[in-house]
Amino acid sequence: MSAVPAQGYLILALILFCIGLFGALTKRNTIIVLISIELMLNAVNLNLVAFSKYGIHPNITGQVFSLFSITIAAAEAAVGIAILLALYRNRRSVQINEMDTLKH
Amino acid sequence: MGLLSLLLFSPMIGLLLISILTKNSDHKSIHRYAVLGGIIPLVISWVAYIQFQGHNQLAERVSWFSYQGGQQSFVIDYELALNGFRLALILLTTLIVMLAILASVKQITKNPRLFYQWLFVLELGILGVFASDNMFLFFFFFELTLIPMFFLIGKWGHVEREEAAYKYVIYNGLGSAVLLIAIVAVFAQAGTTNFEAVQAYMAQRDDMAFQVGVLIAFLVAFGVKLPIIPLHSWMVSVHVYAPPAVVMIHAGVLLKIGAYGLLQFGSGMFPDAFPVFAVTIAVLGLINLLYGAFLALIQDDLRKVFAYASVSHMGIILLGIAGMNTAGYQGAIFQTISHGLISALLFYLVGILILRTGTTNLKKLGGMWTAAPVLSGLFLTGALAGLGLPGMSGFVSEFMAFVGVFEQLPLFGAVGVIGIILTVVYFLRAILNMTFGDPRKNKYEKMADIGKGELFPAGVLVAFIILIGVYPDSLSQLLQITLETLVTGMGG
Amino acid sequence: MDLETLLSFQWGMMAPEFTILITGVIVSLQDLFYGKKRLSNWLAIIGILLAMVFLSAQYQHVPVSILYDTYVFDQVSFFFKYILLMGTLLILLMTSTSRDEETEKVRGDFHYLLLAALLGGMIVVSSADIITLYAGLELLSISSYILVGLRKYNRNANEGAMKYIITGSLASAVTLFGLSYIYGLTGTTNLYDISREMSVIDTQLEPLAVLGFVITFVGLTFKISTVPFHMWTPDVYQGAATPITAFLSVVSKAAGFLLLIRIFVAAFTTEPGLSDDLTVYEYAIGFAGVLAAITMIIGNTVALRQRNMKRLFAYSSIAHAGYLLIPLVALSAFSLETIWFYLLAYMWMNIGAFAIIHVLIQNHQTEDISMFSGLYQRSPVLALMMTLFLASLAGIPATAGFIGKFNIFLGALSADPAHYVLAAIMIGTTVISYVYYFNILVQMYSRPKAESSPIQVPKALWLTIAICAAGTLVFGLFPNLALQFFSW
Amino acid sequence: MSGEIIAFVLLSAASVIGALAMLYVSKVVHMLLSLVLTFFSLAGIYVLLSAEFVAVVQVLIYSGAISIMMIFGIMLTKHHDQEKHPQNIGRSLLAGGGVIVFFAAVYGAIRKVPFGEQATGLHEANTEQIGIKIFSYYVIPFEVVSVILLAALVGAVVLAKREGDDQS
Amino acid sequence: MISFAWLIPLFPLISFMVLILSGKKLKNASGYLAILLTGISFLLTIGVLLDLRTITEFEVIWPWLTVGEIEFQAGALINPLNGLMLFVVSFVSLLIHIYSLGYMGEDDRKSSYFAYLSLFTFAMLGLVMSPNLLQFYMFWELVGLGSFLLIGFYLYKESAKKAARKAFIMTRIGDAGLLIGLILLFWQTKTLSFLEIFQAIEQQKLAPGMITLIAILLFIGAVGKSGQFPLHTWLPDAMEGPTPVSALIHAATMVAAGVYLVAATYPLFLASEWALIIVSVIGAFTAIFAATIGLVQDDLKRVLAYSTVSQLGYMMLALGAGGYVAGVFHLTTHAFFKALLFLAAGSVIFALKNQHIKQIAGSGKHLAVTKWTFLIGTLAISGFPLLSGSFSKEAIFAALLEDGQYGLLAVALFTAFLTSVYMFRLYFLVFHGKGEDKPERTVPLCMNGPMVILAVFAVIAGFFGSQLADWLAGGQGSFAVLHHSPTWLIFLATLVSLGGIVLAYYIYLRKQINQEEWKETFSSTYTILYNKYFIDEFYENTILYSTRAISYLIFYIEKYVVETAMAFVSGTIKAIGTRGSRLQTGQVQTYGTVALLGLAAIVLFFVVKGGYM
Repeated sequence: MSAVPAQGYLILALILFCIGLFGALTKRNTIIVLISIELMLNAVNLNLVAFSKYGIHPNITGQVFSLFSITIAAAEAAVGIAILLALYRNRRSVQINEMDTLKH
Repeated sequence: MGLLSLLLFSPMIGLLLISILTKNSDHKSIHRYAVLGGIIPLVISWVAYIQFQGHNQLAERVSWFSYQGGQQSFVIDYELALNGFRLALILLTTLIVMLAILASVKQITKNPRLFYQWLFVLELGILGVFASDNMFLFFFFFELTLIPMFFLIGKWGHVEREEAAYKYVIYNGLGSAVLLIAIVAVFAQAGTTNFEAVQAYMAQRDDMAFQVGVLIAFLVAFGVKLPIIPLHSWMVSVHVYAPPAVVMIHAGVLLKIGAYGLLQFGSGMFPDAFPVFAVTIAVLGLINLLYGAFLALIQDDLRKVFAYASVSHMGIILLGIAGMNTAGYQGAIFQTISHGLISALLFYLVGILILRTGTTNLKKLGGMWTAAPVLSGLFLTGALAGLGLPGMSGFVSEFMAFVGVFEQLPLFGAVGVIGIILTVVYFLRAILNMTFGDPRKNKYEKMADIGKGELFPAGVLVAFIILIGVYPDSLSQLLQITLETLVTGMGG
Repeated sequence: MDLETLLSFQWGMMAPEFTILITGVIVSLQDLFYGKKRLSNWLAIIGILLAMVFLSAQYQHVPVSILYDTYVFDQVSFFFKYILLMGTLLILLMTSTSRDEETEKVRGDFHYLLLAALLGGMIVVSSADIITLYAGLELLSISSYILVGLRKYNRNANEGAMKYIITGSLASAVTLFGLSYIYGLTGTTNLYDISREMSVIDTQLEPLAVLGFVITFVGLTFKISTVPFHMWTPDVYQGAATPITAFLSVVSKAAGFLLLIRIFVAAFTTEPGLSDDLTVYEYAIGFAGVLAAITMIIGNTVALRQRNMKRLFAYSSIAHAGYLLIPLVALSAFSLETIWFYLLAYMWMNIGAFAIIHVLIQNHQTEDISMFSGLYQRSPVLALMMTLFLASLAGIPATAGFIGKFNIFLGALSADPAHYVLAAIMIGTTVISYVYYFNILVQMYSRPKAESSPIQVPKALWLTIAICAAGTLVFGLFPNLALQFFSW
Repeated sequence: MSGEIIAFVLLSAASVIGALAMLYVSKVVHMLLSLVLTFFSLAGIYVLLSAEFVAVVQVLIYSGAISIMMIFGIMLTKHHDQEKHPQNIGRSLLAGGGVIVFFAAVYGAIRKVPFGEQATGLHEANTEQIGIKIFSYYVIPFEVVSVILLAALVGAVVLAKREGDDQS
Repeated sequence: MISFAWLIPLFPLISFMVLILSGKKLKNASGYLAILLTGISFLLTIGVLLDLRTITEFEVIWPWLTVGEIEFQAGALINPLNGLMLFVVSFVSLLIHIYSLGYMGEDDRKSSYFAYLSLFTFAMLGLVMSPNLLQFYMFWELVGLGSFLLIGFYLYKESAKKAARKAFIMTRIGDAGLLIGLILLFWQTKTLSFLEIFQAIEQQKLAPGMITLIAILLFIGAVGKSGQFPLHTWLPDAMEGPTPVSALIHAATMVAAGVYLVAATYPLFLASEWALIIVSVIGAFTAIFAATIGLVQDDLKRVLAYSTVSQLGYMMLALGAGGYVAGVFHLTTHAFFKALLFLAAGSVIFALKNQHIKQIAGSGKHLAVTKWTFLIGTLAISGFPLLSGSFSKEAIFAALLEDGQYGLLAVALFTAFLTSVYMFRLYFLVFHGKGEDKPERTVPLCMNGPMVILAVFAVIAGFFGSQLADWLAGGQGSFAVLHHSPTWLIFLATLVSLGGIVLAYYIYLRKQINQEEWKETFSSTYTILYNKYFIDEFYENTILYSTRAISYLIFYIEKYVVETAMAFVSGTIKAIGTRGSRLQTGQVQTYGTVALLGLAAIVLFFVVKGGYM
């Protein structure tokens, strides 16, 4: 029915995943790093949802999975921000590259 | 609990006595209990000897643990068994540990309580190695000796003691690592680690490549312990920097695990494949013999001389093993025992020397005989025993080892004989430089001779050295059945 | 779904989980309304003991699954839950009389979160469905993140927690990415169904299967801290309070390993997965061997340079994770047993060691190795115990660690083909590890004591140490106790 | 039919642009906002994929909750923060290279994978289907998620709470 | 009596053990104890000898060492040769014990001295009654030990230390040959018993080449012990020991053990022509070689030492030429007269406390007994007619003649001439001339007594040649024949001997031939001879130098190769650790990057491996 091939969604998801990954690894601001990870999770969700329609055995489970993933991601983000706030309180910095007292 | 288990765990009695009954500050009672704790295994081991002579098969087996994997089951039992060789080594161990304790009474002043505690753990490990009848148990105790030795060297040694201790640990750790790989490889194939059962399994499996591979691993593993050049540098450091009382045990017994292992694991389990290594072992033996001898020739430190002498003597063990026949094996075993006694004697004397002079540097020593004739005489006795003078144990073992190697590899034997010429050279050089010569050159002119109390351990060792030298059958009768097993892979 | 079906499941089997959940709720309520810190601790301990009692009742129970096979109670889950509960119990004992002010302030939350993390671990262990697994995993992870950052006025704790959550989220994103492919490939999240689907997989779908396998695996290496997701470990271990570090290294890691086993062994080992009659697992697991090798080497060599004890143990823990990967590579009938036994042994020895480190850190306010100086003079028993734990970690006989390593070895060499290289690397790096373990021994026995004041060891901590020491020794001398227990 | 393609192309372009913009704008707040675009476009794509409920949740949670939370986070910390170009260029290049390799490899792998029929029943009572699934199969994860949220809540409160006695 | 023969060595052993264990407690009693026990041995020996007239061979053995199916044994073998040796050894040893009572009277390590002496006696007695080569070898080494201890007796002297060490090492080199030989022999015949070996040779079980090899190896042992060229250098140095020791060990008994070895294994040598040739050539060369050195040495004992070397060469020469009886005969007579000479020299040294012949020139004449006994000894060794030496030497010449070794015969005769020259040089220099030094102390009876007894034996021993031949033939068989020289040879030998005496007389007593002038004329020859052909220096610069070089080579291998390899391994491990640690920058994004790179690499690997791209 649809002309959009399944690969289209998968590749879109892959692209977003990669961008998210790159962002998470290069961005300086910790919040952006966290949100980049959220982007990666989004890409995963896209995969899941796409598979729930176009997979080998498409079914609703993929959507359920993505719902769980979204929820948990939100919790994770909340904790992340909380930790960041605690850190900021102690260090006055959100630069991720300045967190390097623990090393070697 | 059988007699063997009792023997095996008897050092624990000493450990407990010291731990419970003494306090750190009370050195006198610590030493007293240590001596008591040393006597107990000694007595039990002689009881075992008498039992064994009465044709009492001392063997114990308790099932320990097992795995069920697919079709095969892997069983490891707690198996102890004696044979002549093992018994001889056990007697040697209990004796030398006892004497080392006596030596420590004067030599160890720093925290003797801990010292003896580790010493008893070490004794437990060594006894376990010699009493166990399967590879796993062997390894279990083999590895157990690592920590006590580490401390005995690292805490009570001299100068570079900690480096020596680490060297010891690394080399031996690597050796036992290789050993473990080989043991587990065999175990994974055979499903058992019992020496005889493995031998039976290997005989019917007839997988030469596998056996050769495993044997190479054993050769490396025990080559570290023995040591075989170039895996020897740890052993020299230990000889030099460990406290002499510990070196008595180290050179006297611990190194012997290498020889024992090579015989027990090599020809005891793979009688068909082991002869493949005859030439290899002969070459290694020769290298050891000559390398050690040449180096012993130019050392300035008495302990280094003895260390390289040990390396050289281990070459004779290897040569004997390379003979792959009864005479060779017996020579190797005799050398094992004999070198144990001799090096224990020598290092006992070194300990006394250090107490008197604080040095073992040959350049600083000289003309000692006038001041300390008995000590010097004992040193000379030890050296003569070491250089294989007939009438002492060293000769019998060298002779048999050479007889053994000459059957198949006469050329190696002939070159090896050069080594025993060098033995004379370096032993006499060291000992005569120290004891002979102008007494006025002796900075320690007023050094006390060996005391009456100190004489006893040396006397016992000399007595045993001469007993074996004069009447070797006292030892060789014990070994015949073992040898038959080793050579033919049958019997026992 | 009607109520009848719902009630037809044997919910009773979930009693341990429920116990933990309820304990967690009680503890947090208690903390909220009464704020009695000591009480929280005892409540938590009682809760865990109760859960262990419930769990014990399941010994030799026939495998049961509930909720359409999404949640199972089998042998494996039983034994791993045992480790999780026992480990957490020991850690709770360890903290029961903490004198650390920073920890004291957040004590109630600490207990609640610890129980939550434990619950997550237990769910991971029991679940047979990817979604359940993921939820459990995240419960464990998120609780752990918070636990690490709990000492919020401690810069190191903040930093550790931040690094932990960033790496953790990254890893869980990677894991999920891989899992999404597995879902796409099989259309199901149930591990049994996945396994069934895999056996009839179309050859053209092979890339997806392999990708799913590999990516998920790499993502999950975070949890067990092996290469490539291992680098957070030292930083986080150093940043976290010592009991938390112990928790991470033992409980969290045990759950991580079971996760790996569940997903990969259950889902990818049905034949024939791929074209040449290999299962996906057999086809792809080789790289885990490489990872194991690198992990062992990195862990043990970098540990050589550490002076900070918690970092040192972090690298040691990386190395141990490397050892534990080997049974997975050389998968055989007793891989599971091997991993379980090793984790059990690791629990005793590592928590024991951390308990002593905890005491010393509290006494000395430093984490440097010098805190061990002259420990033998100050407290011979403590030194002896530490010696035992270190010996076990180093794999010296008569300790559980040795038997654990021996098992791994046996597994590696009895596999077909035998993994000689891996075994050699393992044992070689073990020897390297002697150096840093023995270094601590030298500090304890041969160095002059740093302070002459006696070391104060809380009673409950003695209990932890004693239990750990007993466990280390008993399972080292009589491994059959555990091995027979395992093969019911 | 072609409408779907057009929608897909537009939405995916928007999402990728949003994501890329996140990488290239310099102000932190702008980055966040550009990502919100991505999140919205993804919601649209979910609709294309017959996942209306997920789409709604996406909008609510990602574009709503999470983004807002992040903005709070930014505001509570250094909200004027500007992203400078990465100092550690070598590592960024490595990361970029790694990402590209990863992309290429995975792309290569999934490019040709054949997919069979597509599900047809997803539209019908999408939410109900999800509900049934969750409350029959995924009761435990559902409960677990509640615990997670609770834990996260407690944790966030504990961590972020500023205690009066400690103002240093 | 003969069945108790094995008790003979035990008495000295008891003496040794008692003395060594009692330390310094038994000061003066020590000597008497040793004499008493050695005396018992001597008496037992006499008893055994009496029995030997009827029983020609007696063997008693016990198992000593079991090696699988092989059994090595210990025991005693008494046959005529052994009996003779027993007699020589116990007799000379007893005399020297007595002599030492005086000579060592004032030394405070007297008890050690007697202990060592007893040890040596024990070993030597055990040696000569060994039933097999293994036991033989063991006692062979033990006599070496005794020799070593006694050479180094004055242990505070550097030279004594060096000499003792040298003696031990040089003989050990020979021993190595012996050891190899006997082990080879063992694998050829599966036995080490003399009797069984001879049977095996008779049954021609051994390949001829192997026999030659074994014989040569055994001979190397003999070379070492008997101070034959090229292993002779230790023997002159061994004179560092107390003089009675030199008499006993380095003249009469131990050094003759090499000759005894060849004699005892004579059938083996007979089976190989080459072996005999080598034995005789080495013997002849050593004889003349040592004699030439002896000509110019200035140390009393050294001259005697070189004389010993030379005479031992004679014995070897005799054995090599088939003169079995001649060799053994000369061994016996030599034992008496050389012991005598040494004891006499010892008295001189004892009295004058100096042994440099030029420094004590002529002072010997104050010691009457010494002078006359020394003269008897000198005459005997020079082959003066009707003294023992002349008979045994003549037997040697005869054997050479019989064997057709004319070249060697000429060498032997020339050596005999040289012998007279240097021996009378010694005699004239020490006992004739100005003699300014008065002896510091008189020579006691316990020293003179043994000298006189030995002098008697040195005179009369020669008359028992044919009896000896019969005696030996009783045990050994065909080869034990005494060769008799034709008259011209007797005449020639006497002439040579007398010629030497006359030459010495003119040079050293009448000084008609100026020796200094000769020195000038043949200065290079003199230097070479005086420095003993620079053999010691040669060894020093070749063998010792290269040994040391090898040692240092290995030392550097040890230091650089082995240690470097170790350092490399540990360095690599540390480097990995350092790298790993440096990678741990504390930057969480680095951690992520590492993970990403790992992930990318793995994924790429599988994609490429599966060929998906």
